[in-house]
Order: sequence, then C-alpha cells, then structure tokens
Amino acid sequence: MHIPTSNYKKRVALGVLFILLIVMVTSPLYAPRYTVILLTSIFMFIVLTVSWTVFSGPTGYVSLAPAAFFGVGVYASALLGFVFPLPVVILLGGISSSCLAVIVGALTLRLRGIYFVMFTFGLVELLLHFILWWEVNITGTTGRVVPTVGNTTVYYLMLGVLVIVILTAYLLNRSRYGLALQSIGECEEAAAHTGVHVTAMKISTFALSAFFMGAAGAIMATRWTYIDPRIAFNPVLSFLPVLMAIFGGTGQLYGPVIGAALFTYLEEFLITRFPYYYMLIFGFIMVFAILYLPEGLVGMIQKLWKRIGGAKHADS
Amino acid sequence: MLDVNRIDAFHGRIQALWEISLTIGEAEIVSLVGANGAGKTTLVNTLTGLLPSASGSVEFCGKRINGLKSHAIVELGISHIPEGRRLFPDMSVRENLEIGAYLRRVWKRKEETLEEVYRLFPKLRERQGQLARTLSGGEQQMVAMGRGLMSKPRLCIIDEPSSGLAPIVVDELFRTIEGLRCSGMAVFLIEQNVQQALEIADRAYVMENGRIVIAGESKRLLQEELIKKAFLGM
Amino acid sequence: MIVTVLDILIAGLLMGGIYALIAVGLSLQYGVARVLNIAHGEFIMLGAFITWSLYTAFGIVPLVSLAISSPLVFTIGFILYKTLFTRLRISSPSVAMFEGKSMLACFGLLFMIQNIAILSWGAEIKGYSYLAFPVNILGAKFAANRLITLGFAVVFGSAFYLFLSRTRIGKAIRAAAQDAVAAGLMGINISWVLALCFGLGALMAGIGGTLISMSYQIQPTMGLEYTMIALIVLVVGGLGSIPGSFVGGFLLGLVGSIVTYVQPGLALVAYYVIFMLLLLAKPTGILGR
Amino acid sequence: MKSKGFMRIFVIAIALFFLTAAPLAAKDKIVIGQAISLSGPQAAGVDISGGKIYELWVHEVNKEGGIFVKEYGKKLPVELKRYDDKTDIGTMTNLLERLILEDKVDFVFPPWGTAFLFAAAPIANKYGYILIGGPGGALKLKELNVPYFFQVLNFSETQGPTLAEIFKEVGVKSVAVAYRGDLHGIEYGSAMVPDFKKRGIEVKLNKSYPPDIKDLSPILKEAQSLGVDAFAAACYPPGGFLFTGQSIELGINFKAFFLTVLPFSPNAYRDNLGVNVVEGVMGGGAWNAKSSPGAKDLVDKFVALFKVEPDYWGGLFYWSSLQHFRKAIEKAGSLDQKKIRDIMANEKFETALGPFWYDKDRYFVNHPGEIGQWQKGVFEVIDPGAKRTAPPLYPKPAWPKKK
Amino acid sequence: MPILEGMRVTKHFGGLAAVSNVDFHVEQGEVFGLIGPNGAGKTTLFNLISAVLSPKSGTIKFKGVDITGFKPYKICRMGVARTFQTVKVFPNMPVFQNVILGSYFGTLPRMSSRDASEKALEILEFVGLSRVKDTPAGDLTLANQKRLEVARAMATHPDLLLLDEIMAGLNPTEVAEAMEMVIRIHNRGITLIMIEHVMKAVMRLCDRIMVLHHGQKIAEGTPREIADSEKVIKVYLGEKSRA
Repeated sequence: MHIPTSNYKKRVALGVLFILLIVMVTSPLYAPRYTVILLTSIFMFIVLTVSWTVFSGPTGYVSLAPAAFFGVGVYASALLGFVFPLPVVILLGGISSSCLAVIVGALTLRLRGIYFVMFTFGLVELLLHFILWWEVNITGTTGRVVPTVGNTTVYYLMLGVLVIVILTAYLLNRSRYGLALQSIGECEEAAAHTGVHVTAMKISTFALSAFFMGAAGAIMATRWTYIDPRIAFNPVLSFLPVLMAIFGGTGQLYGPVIGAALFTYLEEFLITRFPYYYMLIFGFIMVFAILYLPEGLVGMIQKLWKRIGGAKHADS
Repeated sequence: MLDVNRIDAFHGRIQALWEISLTIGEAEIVSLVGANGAGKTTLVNTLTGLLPSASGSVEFCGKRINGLKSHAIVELGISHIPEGRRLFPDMSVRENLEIGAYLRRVWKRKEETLEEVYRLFPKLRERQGQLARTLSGGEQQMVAMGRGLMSKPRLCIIDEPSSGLAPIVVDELFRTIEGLRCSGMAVFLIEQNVQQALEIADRAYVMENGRIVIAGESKRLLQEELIKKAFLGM
Repeated sequence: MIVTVLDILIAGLLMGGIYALIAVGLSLQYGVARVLNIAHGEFIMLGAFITWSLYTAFGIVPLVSLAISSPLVFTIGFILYKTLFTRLRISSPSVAMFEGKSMLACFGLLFMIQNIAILSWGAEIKGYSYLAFPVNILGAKFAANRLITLGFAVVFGSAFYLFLSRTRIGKAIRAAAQDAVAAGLMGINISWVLALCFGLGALMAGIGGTLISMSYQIQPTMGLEYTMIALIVLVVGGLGSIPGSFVGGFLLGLVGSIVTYVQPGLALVAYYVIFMLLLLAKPTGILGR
Repeated sequence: MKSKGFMRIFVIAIALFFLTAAPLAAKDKIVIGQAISLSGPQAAGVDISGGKIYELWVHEVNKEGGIFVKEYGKKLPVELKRYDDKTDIGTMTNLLERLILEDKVDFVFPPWGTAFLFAAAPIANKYGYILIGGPGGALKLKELNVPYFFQVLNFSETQGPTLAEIFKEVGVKSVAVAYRGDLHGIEYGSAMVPDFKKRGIEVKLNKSYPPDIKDLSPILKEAQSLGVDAFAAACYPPGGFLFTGQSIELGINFKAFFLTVLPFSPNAYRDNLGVNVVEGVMGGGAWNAKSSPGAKDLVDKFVALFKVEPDYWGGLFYWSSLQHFRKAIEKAGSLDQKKIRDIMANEKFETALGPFWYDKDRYFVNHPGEIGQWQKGVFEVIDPGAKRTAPPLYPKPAWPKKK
Repeated sequence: MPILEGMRVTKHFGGLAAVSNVDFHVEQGEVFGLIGPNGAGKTTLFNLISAVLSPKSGTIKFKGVDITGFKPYKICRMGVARTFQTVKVFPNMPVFQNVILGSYFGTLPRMSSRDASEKALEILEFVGLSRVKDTPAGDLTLANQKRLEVARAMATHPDLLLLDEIMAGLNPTEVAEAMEMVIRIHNRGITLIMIEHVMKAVMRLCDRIMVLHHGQKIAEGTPREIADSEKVIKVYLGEKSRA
C-alpha cells in the first residue's frame, strides 16, 4: 500500500535504528552519568511530542492539553507511588489520563479550530486551580512527596515508553486507522460518508495520545521528590510539544522526534551557556523557525536533499 | 481602457488561465460568459489583484496594474463587485454603502453619491438601517452593486450578479446595468445567464477551460446556432 | 445586607472594568488581525513598567504618562505586525494556518519581551502608590484608584466603540474584520489596517498596564495571568466582538467577586468553569454569532 | 540506592585519604554550582530574598584571596556557576545533577523556594553533596531523612508561637487569619491558629485564598466587620502587596497587621510604599543592623556592593550559614564533603549573628529573631526576650491619609 | 420492495421548510433523477438520506430498515455512498489513498490490505484515474476531482449511490464522459440517485425523475412524462424557455 522503497534502503534504515536502540539501551553502562539524565529529559519530550503528533498531526485538532494529561500522570505517581510498584503506577497514570481524554473528547467534539485550542488549554488551568483548591480545603495539603527511584531506572522506564510510543505511532501511520485519521483532518464530513466512525476514531486516538503523556508524567514525577499542583500542571508543557512538533515538522514520523530532541538539547545548551539571555535567544529562534521553516526541519532537510540528489528520486 | 495581454494564472500547481487577452473600451458593456468552472472568476480576480498573474500584462488607462495590490487597483478607478456579493454582514446597508466610498477622494462627497445610489435602488433607502445579512438575495445584490458604484469607478466589473436570484429580480438588475452605460462608465459583466448577458452587451467573450475560445459582437454570437449548442448549453 | 450586596456588585464592576479593557485589545487583535496574541500580557507589562519608570524617575503622574506610553506600545505593535505577522500571513496557505503559526510566534515574542524586561528593569517586584484612598459609595468603601480605573475603562471603551462605528478608519477596520477580501476591493489597504489593529490592541494593553500598575504590584513575569484572563473574557464575550469583551469582562468581574465572597479559594476555578461551559454551550460567546 | 551512594562515597573517601599523601592535581579554584530561578514567577523572589547573599559571599571571600584549604596548601578563590531553572522544577533537578555530574563542581548552593529544596535535597544527598538550605523550609523536610541537608531558615515552627506571644503581650483579643492556598500558606495557617488559641486569642476568621487572585477586599472587609484587633496573613509577595494596598485604599485599619512574606524586604516593601506607610507593619524575619556587629557589617557590605539593603528575614541567616560552612572547610583542610559535613553537623562556629550550630536534625536553631516590625524605617525585632531590638508598636498607627 | 423509501419526509431550517412532506421510493437497480430549481431542497434531501441531517418528521427506510437517526458512517457501511455538490476530496492525500479509504471502511470492513489495494486499483482503472494515482487529490482538475469522488464512493462497495451534480462545471466532452461512466456504474448493478442540472444527461440516463420545488414534490415519472408535464415546464423549465 506504500510507495515501495527499495529493500536495500529499508534494511539500512532498520540497521541504523537497531544500532541506535542498542546504543540507547547500553548507554547507562558507559555514558557519562549526566548524559543519561539529559537523555531522559529528551526522551520525555519526544514521548510528549510524538504522542501529541499522533492525534493532532493528522486530525488538525491542535490540543493544548498535554500539560493536563502529564499532570494527571504526575498526581497518579504521587497518590499511588507508595501503594503500588512503579510499573503499575505508570500504567495507572496512563489510564487515568486516557479516561480524562475520553471525557474531554466526548465533550469537545463540536469544537473545531481555535475553540478546541482554548478549551484544552482551559482544561489545564481548571485542573490546576481545582486541585489546588481541593488540596487546600479538603485534604489540607498541597505538596505531596513522591517516592524516588534511581536515575537509571527512570531512564529505562522512559526509554521503554519511548519505544512503545514510536512503535505505536509508526504502526498507526501505516495502518488504515492512520489513513482514516488523516482523512478526518482533511475533510471530516467526507470521511464520515466514506464509512469512517469519526467520533470513535477521534476519541480513541486522543485517549491513546493521553495515555503516553500520563505515563511520562508518572515516570518524571519520581525525579522530583515533591510535587504540588503548580509543578504538576505546568502550562509550558502544553506549548512545548506543539512547538517541538512544528520545529521538527509533522509531515513525517521522524520530524517530531528530531524536533523534540534538538529543541531540548538546544534549550539545555542555551540555559547553561547564556543563563541571562537564554529566553531572548530561545524566543528569537522560535520566531525564526516559524517564519523561515514553514515545514519544520524535516521539510527543510527534504528540500535540501532534493536539491542535492537532483530529481533522481523525486517523489510525488 | 482596459487592455489584457496574454496572461496566465495558476491555482496552486494547476494552470487556470491560458494566454488570456481582451480589451474593454470607454463606456462599453462587455460580457464574459462560459460554463461553471471555466475560469471566469479566476480571470476577474487576476485583473483586480486578488490572484497573481504568472505572465502577460494588464494595463488600465495605459498604466500597468498587474502586480499591484487590490486596494491600489481600486484606487485607479476599477470597481469589482465580487461573486457571491460579499457584503459586510454585520454592518447596516448604509454602512456597507459608505465603506464603498472609502477612497479618500470620494469619501468627502459620499453623501451625494449615496443619494445617487438610492435613486438607482430606491428600495435601499427604505432598508438603510438594516443589517446586511438580514436582506433578501435581490436586495443584497443591490447593496453590492451600490457599494461598487460608491467609489465612482470608470470601470465596473460585476461578477455573476444573477446567481441565486428569481427571474423577475434578474430582469430588473440587468435593466439597471444597461442603464449604467449612460453615466459613461464601462462595465465588464461576468455571467452564466448567457442569453440576458449577451442581450445587453456590446461585445462578448466566451471562456472554456481557462481559455477564451470565442470573441465578438454579442448580437452575432446570439445568432450562431453552433456556438449556442456547443458552448452556451442552450 | 444591602450594603454587602452593593459591595459585592461594585467590587465586581471594578474588577470587570480592567478585565474588559485588556480583553478589548486582544479581541481586536484576534477579531481583525487574526493573531491570538499569547504575548498580550507582555504588552500590559510593558505599559505598566513604562508608567512605573516615568512615575518614580520623573514624577510623571500615571494618567499623564499614558500620553507617552501609549504611542510607544502602539508603535511596537504596529511594527511587529508590519514585519513579522504580515510575512507570516502572506506565506500561510490558509487563515487557520496563520492563526496557529502566529500564536506560536507570539509565544516566542513573549519569551523575548520578558527577557528584555528582566534585563532592563530587573526581576524584582515594583510598585508605587497613587490615589490610594477610600471613597464612600452608599455606605460601602472603595479605592479611588480602582474607581478611576473603572472610569477610564468605560471612557476608553466607549471612545473606542465610537471610533469603530463612526469614523472612516473605524468602518474600514470593521469591514476588514468581516470580509478582508471584500474590504480590499473597497480600496482598503488590508495589511495597513491589520497592522493598525494589532497596534491598537497593543495600545489597549498598554493602557491596561498603566491602570493595573496603579492598583497592583508589577513584575516582568506578570503577563501570562492577564493574558489568561483576557482570553477567558474573549471567549465569554464572543471572539472578536468589542461590546462582547465589555459584557464578558463585567460578567467575569461580578462572578469573581461573588465567588470570592462565598469561597475565595474557588474564584479562579469559577472563571475556568464558566469559560469551559460557555465553550461547550455556545462557543461563539454571549454576543458572538 | 542510598546505601550504594554511601558505599561509593566511602570508597572515594578512602581513596582520597591515601591520595592525600601524593601531591594532588593542581587546583586553582573552588567551583560552586547553583541552579536557581533567574526567570519565571520565582525570579522576583530570588531577587528580593536570598539570591544576592550568595553573590556577596563569593565576592567577599575572593576579596580575601579565597578559602585556605590545607590539602592544597593555599587559598583557593571561589567561582559561582549559576544556571537558570526558569522556575521549573524539572529543569532545576536536571541542572543540579548536571552541575554535580557533568561540571563536577566542588559544592552546590540551594535552589530557591521550599518545593525546590524538597526536590534538591535528595539529589544532593544521593551524590554526597552538602546542601545548605537557603530560602524555604518546612517541617516535612525532616521526614525525608537526608543527612547532607542542612536547614537554615526559620519558619512557622518558631515564628508562629513567637507571633502569638507578642500578640498576647500587647493585648490582642481577636485575630483574623488568611492564608495562601499552597504549602507555605497551609503550614503557617495551621500553625498560627492553634498558637493563638492556646494563648486565649480568639480566631474569628480563618480563610484561604488562591495564589493568583486579584481582589482580596472581601476578606479584608469581612475581617473588619468582625471587629478583630489583629490581621495575620500567610502570603507571598503578590498577596502581601494586595492585602497592604487594598487595606490602605479602603482605609481599613487593624491594631496589628502581620504578613509572613514581604515586609522583610526593604526595597520591595518599604521603598515601594514609603516609610510612613509601612510604619507598624509586622512581618516574618527578623534581624537588622542592630542585631549584632556582624549584622551591621553585612548590611554595610551588601549596600556597598548592590546599593540596596539586604532582606531582613533570611539575609543574615544565609550569610552566617555560609561563614559557618567556610570555617568547616578550613577546619577540614580539604574539600571532602563527608568530612566537612561531619564538622558542620557537630561544630559551633562564631559567625555574623553570633555562635552558629545545627541541632541533631541539622536544623539551625539560634535564630537572630522571628518577628519584625517596621518602625521609622527600621525593621525592628520585636520578639519577647533578649533578641528584641525595640518594643512592639501597638496599636499600629492608621494608614496615612494621602492626597 | 424498494431499496430506498421515504415517507412524509420534512426538514425545516429556521422556520423555512427546506423539504416538506416528500414521499419517494427508489427501486433496486434503477437510475432515479432528482431535479428542480436552485434552492428546491434537492441537496437537503440527499443530506437527509445520508444522515448528515435528521428529518424533523417522517421516516426513511433503506432495504426496509428505518435509518432515521443513524450516523453517516453507519449509513455508509449499510451500503449508501455519496458525492458532494462542492467537491470534498482529501486534498493532501494521494488519489490512491483517497480511494483505498473507501475500501477499508465501506461495507466490507474486514478486507485485507492486499484486497483493498486491488479493489482501489480496479476502481481507479474503472473511472480512468490510474495515471494520476499518486498525485495529491487537490492537484487534480475539477473534472478529475469529481471522478475521484465517485471512485471513493464506489470503493465503499455501495448498493445505492447518490450523485450530487457530478456534471456541473464540466465541458461538453467531460459531460459525455461522465454520462458514460454513470451508465457503466449502473451496469454493475448499483442503484443510482442523481441530482443534475444538465437536462440532456438527466433525460437520457434516468429511469424515473422526481421534481422538487420549494421543498415539495411537484411531479414524478418517466423522463417523457416530466418533459411533457405542464406544471414542471411552468416552474422549472419555464425560466429556460423564456430566456
């Protein structure tokens, strides 16, 4: 069903991926310890960005809810961390986020465009303030202590989620469901008349993407020891995945991956080199990227590639 | 007055206009007819700068206008009454008309012009306080025409004035358009309603698939059976 | 009892005035220029800091400093639109695309403006007191500076409304908001009008900033919370509707004041609940179509 | 995990012990890392409380040529390596570990705020790095059991009872309490109320408010209508400004007016509002130039470098803790964290505020004061007992009438 | 039993009756024409049948099952496919993917991707779009986009196909091609309902025709009967004859 790539090319790509995976799995054994921590961060952002793209990329519904789903995961970790083993907690974090996504999805079906954007962002703030009020007035606390685990454990857990997210996104992209999602983004009405159960597709994909965000939140919370609603529901986490996806380009699966990885690294670089000017430089890069990289890094790379490789493999 | 010379235009990657050439003289009514999707509106939009032209030239009174923004083209004395009327729905009839006289040189005399328009379309005077979106189709078309005339143009381009209107209203509308000739204004009329468009025009062009396939005196076009059958769907 | 009710009502109106004013600017920027300006609060912050600087350094009274700060903020907004957003608008294939991209570009601007403010004014909290004395209204007491803020909000709001409904440029702005293409065919220079609107939106934010600095402490990171409130008001009143922003602003102010009286902890929750319920029930807002 | 950390430190310590015999690799400076909020909502807090003390200390140490470390046989200057955590806890934890693992700094200084201390303490502890607490603190930190963490600042545990004592002393009969809906607010709110009740002071109002609220007049008006003598709020600067500003605007006067966070800052509070406006306002803290000769010295040095006065809550605390730290290094004669930690935990050194030591939970106890009050532009310590620099002013004068 | 049956179908838009009390029935295997002036309610009726809208009153039965209140995807999976008056292709998806979506989600949902792919290719061949199968649909000419819509609808393997003005905007050659395509679709045993303004096509292709005017059925019958009906000529063809 796809434009057939030559077997050779496919094998090379698989080989590269395999080596990359081996390197990532073994890196805690020999890489500098901070590299492992930085990689964990990068993985987290890749998870958020790719799972954002899974839903928002093809359907065109720009969700600003990642911070809400992430926050639910964080709270799951804080509430259940002392009760269940960590893998169960991560699973539960993901499931709670999914449940929230199902409710939100069912409520917001009618909203398109900017209204959906606003609603999802409102959700983050509503949860933040509601939980804040709840903790202060009902449970009488705001901070919660989260059980911590070692950096290497966090690394492997995040890597695991990352691999699952990418695999899921890849399979979804190739499957008929991926096609259906894209058709929803291009023309919802026509999709419905072609037999696509638009509502079910949208809600289930939204829930799927929320699952991974929740799982990421549950894992990340263990690095923080202490959380409160403000820490858990950080609105910036809603914007970053969107920016990273745009920065990388949403046309291809590797776009958001590259976008998230580069963006996170760039931020780390700027923040440590130019602590007093980092926002200025970062903001400038953002504006620059939006102005001059309309299709993201991937789009630019593809353009360059075509120019270099000539029209030999010009695809449609 | 308007001189279009071999222009091409594209919709994305698809060529929509192929080497279009046409002329419109002073105080002349020229019709452009052709089936739905033949490229009539595309052509008009290219003339008034809503779409870029890829090659060729458009001159108005000896001044090259392709490449100019639409507001600059309007300023030169071309008024474009767009397809589907495109009124400002939440403004009153009067405000819609007033905004037609936005150009600095006509704004000062907008009251007089307004009177002229009301004389042309007396019904609009009664409706002047009403919001544009509450009007009937025929009334909306009157507002659109009136709004286009408020800028005191030398050339008025009217795109599909009859679409969606009842036959009686269309008759009235065409009589008004015919009357514009007396004021010395040139009219470029784009129509699907071939019969009536040809009846009031001096000359006409027939478009098909982005090309002008026939040009000539409208009386002559009306008589040729073959043309009627093949291109006008009558 | 009556005094208490009056107290709550007027307190709500006082808050509502500020809310309305900052929302009007955003409404103009989104309704006409199609930029959902996430950096709106940063312009409020700029207005506030310019006012503070002028007051503390030269003793220029806040209400007078409006004459200096407003043109400054307007120019920044106008130039930003002329350069950055016009380019984005032309290169975007659709309005939806432009809306998305311009919102993200605003996020970048937010970062830049905040950083510049921290570099030039420092991160610390600033404040001054001006017209801080009580005024008695029917037995209830209110702050003079807040009353003045309400007065200014109403005056600026009405002036702005008149400008839009009566003048040639104002009509052009409304026309451009309703149908930009048709407006171009009327001889209206769209990119100029859009830049004007963005500039005016920034100007309203600047005025809001000046008025806010009279009653609240200010700091470079203060922007986002005001942006959020402006967004809520915008949605409640109807995206792009100027009268809607006023209705939304006052409504939100009243709700806030009532809820604060009953249970202060829930004031913000109430804002967001209203915001989201309205999005679900009538996404186009109270006065939207 | 923890025992593994200890093992590692143990091995390193033994290795270092043997290595000291051999000449150490040339060391020309001591690098101290700090991930702190230079941008984001907390940046303002860093600026008015604490942030600058660390810079001053580095400045002063270097002026003297550095810290003498016997191991190297010379004075080593100090370099402060600062990163911006953007007020994001995830960024802070990453940067802290980066400082320790990648930049291999010799020591770390704390981030800003209680929540951030919570996150930082276990991390520093894990790598065997000493973390001397700066701005922030809570009882809950004790539960974490982190041997390398030292709590410096005082908080509700000691301030609550002191405030209640002062109120009882001046004759406050009833009080209204408002607290911010967060860790700080709840901890103070729930500490103060029983303290008041125990001393027979009636708590007529006890309400929380959300951190981002823009109008606190309902609480003030309600307190006024209940006719309370005193108003006590557990707040952060935004709320503090709002409580002050709105009670001035509305002409609401209480006989005592106390805010936890904010009044201690001479620049943010006194200078923004005016000396006569803040007259009589009480706040958490507290110390001033009269507290000790060292305190006067600190104010002078601070003003000389930054042209503004230091904050009168934590300033002297952090400053003295750093002096204590420095003496511990010098006594250890080495940069070994374990050795220094043990000295810090057990030894008493003379510092700017007088003798400085930690208790068995590694909490600093010899506070220069708990509660301050603005009197004629000076933040006087009004605690009962020897630390008092001036008697409490009661009732507080009414807010001055403005033109 | 008729394949599609409507009883007293009514739909209002803001007080105005767009379709009122219309009875109709379409027999298995016939080509049913739906004509009437602009705004007569033809497309509204299509929207009611394909469940974009639900009727205010009345019932619509497909193969004897009452389908009022169903969702569009469900109607499609039961075997009703449609095209749109204003073309609605998926512009950024290649032509082939536009079509294969229909095979995946149509009446035969469990189709393997190999079968679906074969079916899509076959249909592209059938409508004559094989050459452009990898072109993004948005880049096609209007005529080809209309063909693509038909292909996508065909790929869902429908029993009943609703064609909404597939000849509008086409030139005479293209109209002839489209007519030929309709005949071939009909030959496959698919029942067709078509809204069309090109009279020549309607008269030649349809077995029966229904005329709507102001939301009401004013005539129904064979093309001959319709062409001879005084009433129809007056309200509908009248405009043309006068011109």
